[in-house]
Amino acid sequence: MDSELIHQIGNQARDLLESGTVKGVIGYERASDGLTARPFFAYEPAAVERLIFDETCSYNLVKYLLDKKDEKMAVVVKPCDSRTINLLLNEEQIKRDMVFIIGVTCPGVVETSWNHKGQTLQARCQTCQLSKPLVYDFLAEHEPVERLEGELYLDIQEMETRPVTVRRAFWLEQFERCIRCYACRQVCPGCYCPECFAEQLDPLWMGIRIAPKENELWQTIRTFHLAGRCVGCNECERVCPVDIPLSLLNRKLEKEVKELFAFQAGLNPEELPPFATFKKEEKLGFEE
Amino acid sequence: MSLDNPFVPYLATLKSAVRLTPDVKLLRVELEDPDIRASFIYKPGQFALLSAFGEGEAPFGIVSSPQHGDSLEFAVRRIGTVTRGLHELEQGDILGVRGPFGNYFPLEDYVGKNIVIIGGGIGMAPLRPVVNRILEQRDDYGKLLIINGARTPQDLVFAPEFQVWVEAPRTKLELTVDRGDEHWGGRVALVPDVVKEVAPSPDNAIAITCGPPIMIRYTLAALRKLGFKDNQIVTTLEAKMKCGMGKCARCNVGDKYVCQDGPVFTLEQISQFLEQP
Amino acid sequence: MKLEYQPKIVGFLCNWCSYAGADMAGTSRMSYAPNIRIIRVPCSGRVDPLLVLKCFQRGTDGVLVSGCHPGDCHYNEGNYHARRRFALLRDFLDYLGIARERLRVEWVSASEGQKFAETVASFTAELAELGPRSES
Amino acid sequence: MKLFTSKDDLIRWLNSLLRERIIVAPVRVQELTVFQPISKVEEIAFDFGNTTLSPKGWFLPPTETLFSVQNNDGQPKLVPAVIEKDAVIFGLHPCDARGIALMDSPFLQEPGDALYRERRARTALIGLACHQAQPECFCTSMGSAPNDPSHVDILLTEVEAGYIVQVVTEKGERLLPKGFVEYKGALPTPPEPQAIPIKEVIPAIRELFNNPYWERLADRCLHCNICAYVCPTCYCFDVRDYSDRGNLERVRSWDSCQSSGFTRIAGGYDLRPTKGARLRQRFYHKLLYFPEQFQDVACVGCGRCIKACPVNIDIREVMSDLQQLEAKSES
Repeated sequence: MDSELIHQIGNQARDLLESGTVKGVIGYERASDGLTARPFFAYEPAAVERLIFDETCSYNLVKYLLDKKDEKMAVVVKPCDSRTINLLLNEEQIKRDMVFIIGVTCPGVVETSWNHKGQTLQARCQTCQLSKPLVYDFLAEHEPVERLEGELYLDIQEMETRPVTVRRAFWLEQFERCIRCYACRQVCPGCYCPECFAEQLDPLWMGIRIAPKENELWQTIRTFHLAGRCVGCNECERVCPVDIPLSLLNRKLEKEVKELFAFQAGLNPEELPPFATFKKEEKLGFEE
Repeated sequence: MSLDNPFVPYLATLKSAVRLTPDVKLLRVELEDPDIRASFIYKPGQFALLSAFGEGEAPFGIVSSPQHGDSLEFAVRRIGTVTRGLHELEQGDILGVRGPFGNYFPLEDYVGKNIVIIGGGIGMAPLRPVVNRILEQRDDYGKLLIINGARTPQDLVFAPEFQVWVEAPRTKLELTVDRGDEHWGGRVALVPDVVKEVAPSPDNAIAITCGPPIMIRYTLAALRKLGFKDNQIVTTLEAKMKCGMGKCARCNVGDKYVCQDGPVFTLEQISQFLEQP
Repeated sequence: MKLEYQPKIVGFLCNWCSYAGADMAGTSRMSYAPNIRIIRVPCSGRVDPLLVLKCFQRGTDGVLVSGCHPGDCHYNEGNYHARRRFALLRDFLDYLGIARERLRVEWVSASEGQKFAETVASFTAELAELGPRSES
Repeated sequence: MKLFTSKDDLIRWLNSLLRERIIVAPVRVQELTVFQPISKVEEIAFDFGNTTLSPKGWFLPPTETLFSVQNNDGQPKLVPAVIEKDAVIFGLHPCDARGIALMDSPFLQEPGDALYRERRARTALIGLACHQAQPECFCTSMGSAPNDPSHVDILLTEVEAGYIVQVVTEKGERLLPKGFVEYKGALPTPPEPQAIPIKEVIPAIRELFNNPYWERLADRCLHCNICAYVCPTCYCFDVRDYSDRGNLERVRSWDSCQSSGFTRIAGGYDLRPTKGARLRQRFYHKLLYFPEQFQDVACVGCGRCIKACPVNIDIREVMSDLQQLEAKSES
């Protein structure tokens, strides 16, 4: 735990609350296991004492801004999370002047679950390209953070080389486990439709059965709706109670979108996302 | 609804479907099995779950009066998928019925009292058997005031029956709409405002109300202001239901299950659990 | 055995070009495989991935999405959007084990009855070659 | 009656049971341990803390057909689903058995839930006492214990060289093979899970219905369905029709009071429209409404929700918060 970093976050949060600049500060506090972190909403200056920051703070707190559109909030944002800010600005889900971004430099986070703290950095951190948030109002930084260069898509490429029938069997086995708790959707900052297709009754897309075919429809469309929008925070995979490797789905589309459309979500709040635009001259593998 | 599996509905035939308003139909259904028909005993205020097979099941108040023959009547407003399925049924088609469920208006306890009925839109449906019952046993009750509102004159669900209502002794019918049309010479006002304007006396009175949630909220406030105590105000609640038997744990308001403890409640029973406006 | 297997195809055809092209194939009495069931849509850009997924979920062997040639969209740019969408969806379905050959996108104009007939014929042959989907 | 069996004999017994009935047992799937029907006794995981999902799914499956609608010369005919095979759930811990006993209250209460009742009647429970308490466990505070035989038909307790077999019910006795010898020794001392104060929660909670606490707690809650789905006593379900290529069925699936459409009716009105109201419902149902209806608190202290909640909403912490809030409001 970097006490200097926490000190800076806490001071900034206290100032914002005491001055009335924001209604609340969304940060991290210690979880009930005394070991890992959990999201924390501080509304009073005294509550900032509870704020922490360390390698267990993997939550992407930007999601919570979607619930707090009417009040100005401050939010603690890691470099990776800042892409989510850009995504939501791009999609006009949040207003820049309604958010105070407490950026924080981050040496990476580890895999955690309740009462368990992993030893190694999360896979996404091992290839993280951002040394500081892309957007912030205040930056809490301490030691400079080194970036590692790694191969981004080794696991995806490995999957691609398997025969199509093997992939089919693999995915059906994964989808069979799905209990449709929708935690993947609920935690996802890109999932904010007022009515999800999964719950629409008219037209009825997805049947009530919690069964492989319906689950496949769910996971396929969920992922596809995030094509060119997923910022790779990997919260969905972290929260999945039955360990479905969702990053293998999300990052496949991330890779394809990069290759086909040269686009990465959340890097630039002004850039049009791939499905909002097109190039007349592109063929994309279809004969004319 | 077999004894073995309470989720399996009784089969019933649609005897007739009469359009009451642009989006409400009165469905008259008859249970197929004569034994079940004979044993399907219900009271004003109780409800049944109707199935449009392929679409699903939803709860509806039984709007017929128990003593009026073998058919059951339901006023169904087309608003979602199940009600669409029910609206699309034709005479002679089969549908499913489970019930009767829930409690009922304790009309025997109201003998000798003045009754104020306040219904809005399709919320008038569960109150219709109450009106009919009081009219049939007119001498048992004091004054009867009916305040019935709807969005437009066309949406007054039981308009064909108004004549009978107003001609009954010691009975007054106050109609109101949110928006009139060229033929409407009556009141254009919101139901809670009509309650305030007509100002029924709370003395020896019971107010029974049903309607859209926003109307209910302001009507309750208006009644309280007129001096009605929470135990003099009776309402019947609508909730999403999947079983009708207190098993699916969905329709509770506080610790009361609408399907079993309700749908009829006094305000006294539920006020602490109503969401604060 | 392969001869007996008749793949089922669902075709989403745009109202302005490809549906008319299919019509042209019919009125010109061109014969093509009877394996396709046609759904007319206003534009290839209207074809939601959900519709395609739903077809595969319910046991379809192949899905054809067909619209106006790029540049000829009745709504100017619907098919450009469709092109991006289905380029990505085809890759993704393949990754999930629904072979890329099972989703075909063809640009067919109102005058290309011949092309439509050939498309259906070759798609049917290709699907027959692939055989039934394992799980349906 | 206390008997003893070696592990080898236990395996032999399970093999003979498997020949005539379904055995549902903890099986390791990747990192998870889940209850599922086994095809070989070797699949059973004997050593596990708590399974990822509770065994409730055997009685209230994530999805099941209630009846199918068949077309009989143009007239619909409703064919109720039936349960055809006997089963044994092997290896459930006492807390999970108590969870099943708690689910009995709503489902067996008249009119009984036919499918549940049938499965319950045709399923025997062979429990496995816990030899270790997990950090998230608090069963002893919720009326159970790591070695509680109350709600199983047979309870096994692992000791050196084998298992002590406690036969609890006649149903259990009928399952027993010949040849298990009597066990004369004492039962091993059970582990001690964390104790939490619970008595004062129930009276406290009623007063806190409109407390802002719930909206604050809901700030963090994602309103996913994990807590409800891993819980051995959560039994909310949804019922809808399902059709696939001409087959029409009425289907029941798990649902959760946390999902946004749970109480929303056609037309859009929602009885519990806010996140706070939904989250409050979860705890009120467990700690107040369920006990009012059926005596017991609808929590067995297995701790699964604590472990699985993505944002660490810890029911023990909630109970302690409620007591503090109530104490504060009284003083």
